[in-house]
Amino acid sequence: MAVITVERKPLTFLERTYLPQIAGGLKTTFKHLIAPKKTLEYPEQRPAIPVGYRGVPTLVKDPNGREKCVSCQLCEFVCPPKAIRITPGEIPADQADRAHVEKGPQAFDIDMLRCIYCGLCQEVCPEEAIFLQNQFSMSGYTRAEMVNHKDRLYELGGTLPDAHHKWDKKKTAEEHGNAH
Amino acid sequence: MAQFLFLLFAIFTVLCAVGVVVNKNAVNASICLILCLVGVAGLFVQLDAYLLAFVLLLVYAGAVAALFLFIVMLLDVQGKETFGLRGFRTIAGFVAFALLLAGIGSVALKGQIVSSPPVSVAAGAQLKLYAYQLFTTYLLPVQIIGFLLLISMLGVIVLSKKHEIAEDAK
Amino acid sequence: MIAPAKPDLVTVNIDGQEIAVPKGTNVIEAARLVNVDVPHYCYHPKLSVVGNCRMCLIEMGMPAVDPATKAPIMDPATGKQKINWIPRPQIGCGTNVSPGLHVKTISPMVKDAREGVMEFLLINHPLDCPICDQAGECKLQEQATGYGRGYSRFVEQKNVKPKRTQLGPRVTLDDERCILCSRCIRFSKEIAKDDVLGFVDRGSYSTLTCYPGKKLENNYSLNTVDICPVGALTSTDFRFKMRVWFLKQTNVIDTESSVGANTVVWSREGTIYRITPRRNDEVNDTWLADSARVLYKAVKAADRLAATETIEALVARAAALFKSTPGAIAIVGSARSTVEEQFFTRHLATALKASAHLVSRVGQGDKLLISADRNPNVRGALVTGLIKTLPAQQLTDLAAQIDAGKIKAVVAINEDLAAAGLTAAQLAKVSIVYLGAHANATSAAAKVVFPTLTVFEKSGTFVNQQFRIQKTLKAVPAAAGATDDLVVLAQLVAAAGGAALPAELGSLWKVIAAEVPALATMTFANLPETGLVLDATPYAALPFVEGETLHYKPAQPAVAAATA
Amino acid sequence: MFDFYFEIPLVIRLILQGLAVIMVIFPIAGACSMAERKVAAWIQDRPGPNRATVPWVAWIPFLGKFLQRLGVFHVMADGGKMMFKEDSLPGHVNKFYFVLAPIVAMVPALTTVVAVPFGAYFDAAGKLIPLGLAPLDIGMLAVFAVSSLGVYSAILAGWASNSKYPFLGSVRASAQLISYELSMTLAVLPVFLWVNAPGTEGTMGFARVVEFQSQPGFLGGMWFGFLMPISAFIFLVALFAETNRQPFDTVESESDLVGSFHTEYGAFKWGLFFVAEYSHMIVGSGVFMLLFGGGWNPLPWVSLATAVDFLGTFLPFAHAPLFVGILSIAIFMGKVLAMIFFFMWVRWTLPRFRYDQVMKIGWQKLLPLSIANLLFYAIAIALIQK
Repeated sequence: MAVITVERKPLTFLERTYLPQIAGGLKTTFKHLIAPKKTLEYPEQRPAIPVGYRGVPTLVKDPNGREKCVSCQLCEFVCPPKAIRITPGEIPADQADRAHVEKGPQAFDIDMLRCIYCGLCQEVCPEEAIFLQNQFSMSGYTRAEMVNHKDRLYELGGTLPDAHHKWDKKKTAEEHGNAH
Repeated sequence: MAQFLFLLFAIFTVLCAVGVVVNKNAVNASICLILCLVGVAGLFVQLDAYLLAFVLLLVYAGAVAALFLFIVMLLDVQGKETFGLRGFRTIAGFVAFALLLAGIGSVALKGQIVSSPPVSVAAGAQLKLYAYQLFTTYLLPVQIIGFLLLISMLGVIVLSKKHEIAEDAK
Repeated sequence: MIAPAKPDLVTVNIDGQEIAVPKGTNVIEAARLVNVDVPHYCYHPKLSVVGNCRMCLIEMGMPAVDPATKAPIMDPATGKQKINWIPRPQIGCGTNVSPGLHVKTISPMVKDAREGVMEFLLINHPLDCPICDQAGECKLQEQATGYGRGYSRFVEQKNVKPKRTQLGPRVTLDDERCILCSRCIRFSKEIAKDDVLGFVDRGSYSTLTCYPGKKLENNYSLNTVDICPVGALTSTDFRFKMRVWFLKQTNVIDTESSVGANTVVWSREGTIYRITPRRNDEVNDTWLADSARVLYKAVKAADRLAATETIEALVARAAALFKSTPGAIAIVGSARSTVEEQFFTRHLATALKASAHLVSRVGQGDKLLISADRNPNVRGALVTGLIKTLPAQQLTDLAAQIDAGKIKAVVAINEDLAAAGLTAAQLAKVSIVYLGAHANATSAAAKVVFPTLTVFEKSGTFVNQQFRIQKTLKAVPAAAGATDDLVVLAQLVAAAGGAALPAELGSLWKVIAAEVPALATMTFANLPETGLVLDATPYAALPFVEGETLHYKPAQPAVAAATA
Repeated sequence: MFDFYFEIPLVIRLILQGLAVIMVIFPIAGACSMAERKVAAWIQDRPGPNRATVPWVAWIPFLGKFLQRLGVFHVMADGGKMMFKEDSLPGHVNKFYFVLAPIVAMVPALTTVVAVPFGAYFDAAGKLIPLGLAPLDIGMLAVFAVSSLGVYSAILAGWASNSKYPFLGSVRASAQLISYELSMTLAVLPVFLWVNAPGTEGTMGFARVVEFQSQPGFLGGMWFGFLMPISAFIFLVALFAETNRQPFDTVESESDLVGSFHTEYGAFKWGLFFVAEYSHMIVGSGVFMLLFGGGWNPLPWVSLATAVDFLGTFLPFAHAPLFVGILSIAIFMGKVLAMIFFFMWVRWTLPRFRYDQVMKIGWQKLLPLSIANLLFYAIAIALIQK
């Protein structure tokens, strides 16, 4: 590669005194001094959360109020800072309303002191059970408070009004399908 | 009141001066020197010699002593156990002290200090007078001192640059 | 370079690579030798071949010869002998090599065949990988990724089958996931000799089930879970406990009996979740008894001992005890300890001038992977010189000496003296120093108790019934309050006035190699994965109790039968 | 009316006067810290600190909210914090000098005020009497002399902290202060040459300089800032350097020196450094305004006397000494505060000079310029006054 030497333009005397530049700078800053403020005053004013915002990770329920998570632990696996900790558990067969799901989280903890809001858990979730939602402000007085347990995660997450119910389909198939 | 202030500053100055001599820590000694200068300035103020007082502060306390302190701190000079009666330095010290005593004594015995005439010149006039004298009556000494300072400055420059020149010569 | 074909070797060409393999090898195994993967489900190297999954389809052909003259027909284009390719794909598992056989595992036809098979297999598969325990080690997942077409054309409703059938006390069946490979059926029939499984119904309704009135409850039932290529058969114990990709695998030796089966311990963050067999064709093939898979529960057992004092304080108390009873100390070592611990025990016995006793355990052998000798390391004690003769089942000698007042103190290492025949009165008469992981009558009666480790928390070696020395590695960190047996023993030896012994295995093995002639050339690090067979001839005269097991035949008629 | 005041013994009167000045300087220094944050915020398009409030004041309908938005109560909050937070003393420092340094910073900063007059009134004879603690005829020298002692605080703090960054910072600080003192001194000399015309009574006091700028006539009413722009400019630049203000705050230089000589300081001791810096700014601004900005004269060519006469046309009490005194102080303080705003404005406009640039500007640019300036005015004054 050819090296092109660019000659630096010599400074004029005025430029070397810095004075015109300083005056220009002072003018600019003075304009800002009297310009309207651009700050969002946070607790009173809230920012508009854009679509696709990655806030606090939460667990969602399906429209029937059932937990969607089947504790496959893929989020736990993929989580870069290892913030997620799941204790899987078996769902007894007598819980008919759980359709065909045999497995669900006994405990589901997300350590918000570790979470980096990367959204990989949401990306990887095969059941669409974990979502990073609009909540962006997490605070607590103790370390323990900063760990979101399952109840809190569902409380934060709410219900996802989706129409895709994989396990219901399986149940329908079992009841009306081609079982012989 | 004036008596009290004089005593205050005089004792302060003497104590600080003693501190300069006896302090083994060079930093403490430098600080004592500065305080001593401040005390002397205070004494000058009491004599209505404001100009002297502030010139003393400006030149010695503000600049010269600052450099002293600075160098002492930079070199991190540790107080060494050299405080003792031995060697040529001690003799020189005693001789100097004796000369000083003799000087003070000769002046004091004449009784000039006791009857110093009250300063009656207006302060403003004094400043201008002082400047006027410097540039008329004492012009030669001022010029000579200025010349000496110039030479010493050049000497410092030459001395500190010598090494570099020698290297360039190679 | 091809080695000159020996009489029992045949040369085959797999994807252009020539290799000489023993006669009778099938194409899958031959391909494995040249690092060519032939996907398969139903084929298992240790089971009979049925060829029902059709996944291992390959293209094969033989060099063309003129039928009349038997002269090779040359291909003018390449100048080589022409190959007559069979126009339809063949199964690799059911095809044994023959001289000059040519195999193509990468060809459009093979690719199409594999994609077709995968699509069929997935038609009724529930795809519930998120809740399936096999996920992560599932052949269906792997091969669907590797050889599947990536999408399904099946739009109809899938079959629905029972999802939690209990086949036996330890095995749960999810019928939907079953791909009908029949490995489990063949295992039960051929290896476990407990023919309880079979298919019922036909076509897409085929279902794996037990014969009426029977259960899959033999001691090898969990091997069906291991060999199940999909998530159909799951271990009830491990079911839904942890995803396999979180688990760390550590090579360990089964201490259940003198067979010394090789195992893999799967743990996460200091908790063991399951134990599976590790293939060692000289010891246990790919099998493991169910009873060996629950041994890990001892690690987190409620009766684990934990120290309330520092190890130094305990050693000081033991040393004081040794000093107060000079010449009247007995040592009860253990045939369940590792070779290294037995070596230390020998040193302790020498230092204390004490006699060393061992306790024998004998049970019923099942001629497979459980031998009659339930101690994993009797031969280790022989090799290290801790004992000269085989141990007795009861400590009658020791009991007599205690009654006679000759023995004032007993060091019991990993052995419950009460279980070995000492009465409570006898235990009360002596001062006991106990080393062990769990609480028992001896630890309760002991003056000094050193909580030590289970086999899963330490590394070491065991010598099995074939005089095969095998190493076991530390799977999980030591439990709180427990100290490595070697550390405790080394300090006790030092306290008793013996030689300073290193508790770290690398340096310890230098000492062992110097002192034990049979192990002179060995180091711990260089011990092969499959173990190393030691010279058994010095001990040929000893009446070992074992009967026959999978890969072991006793030299003399089994004594076990008599004792049992 | 105020005769009783002059009956109080002189010493007590002086102490009262001194306290009064300190009572003004301290809150202004505190308010300056707040103003700094507010000006910074406004220049950066932010509202700035506006949260702290006092319950009862907040209930005042309009004013309470306004004061809160202005951040007035943050001054108190900051001050309270400064007073009450733990005043830690690092273990490795030279404790005596470490504690001494902030005091040494405060003393010269407050002492210089003595020589600075801040207002004036007319006595019965119509003679202008300056308001100040000590009407020294060498006021300028006194300010220079005492403020030059301020360098010791930096030296001592840096050395006593026994840590690398503070020490480097103190080295820089003292070199910078000593370097710019020269140009500063040379820059003000033309003013005094002009004032001390031959035949007049010689002085270096500020009152005389202001008086000179209050004379009728074109040159008399012209402030020295217009008459000697180069001097004013050099003095201003040197003032920025002497007070360690941006763009010359290489001393503080948090990006490379963490916080320089006050890195190891916190709480009240650090607060003293802070107040000292603002006191320097206030005194420096005052001196600048006295020398080049007409002192307490409201406008160029409009002297205080003219203004008072004008006000007298509709305010009966305009000639009362008390009113004139307050008016002059207000005018002077207004100018000083405007200067301080300028300091802040520059701070948020200009980036910091590199240290070598600071030295280069000081020795190679400013010093020759000030010498040339001095020569030019000496010759010019000699020619004019001939």
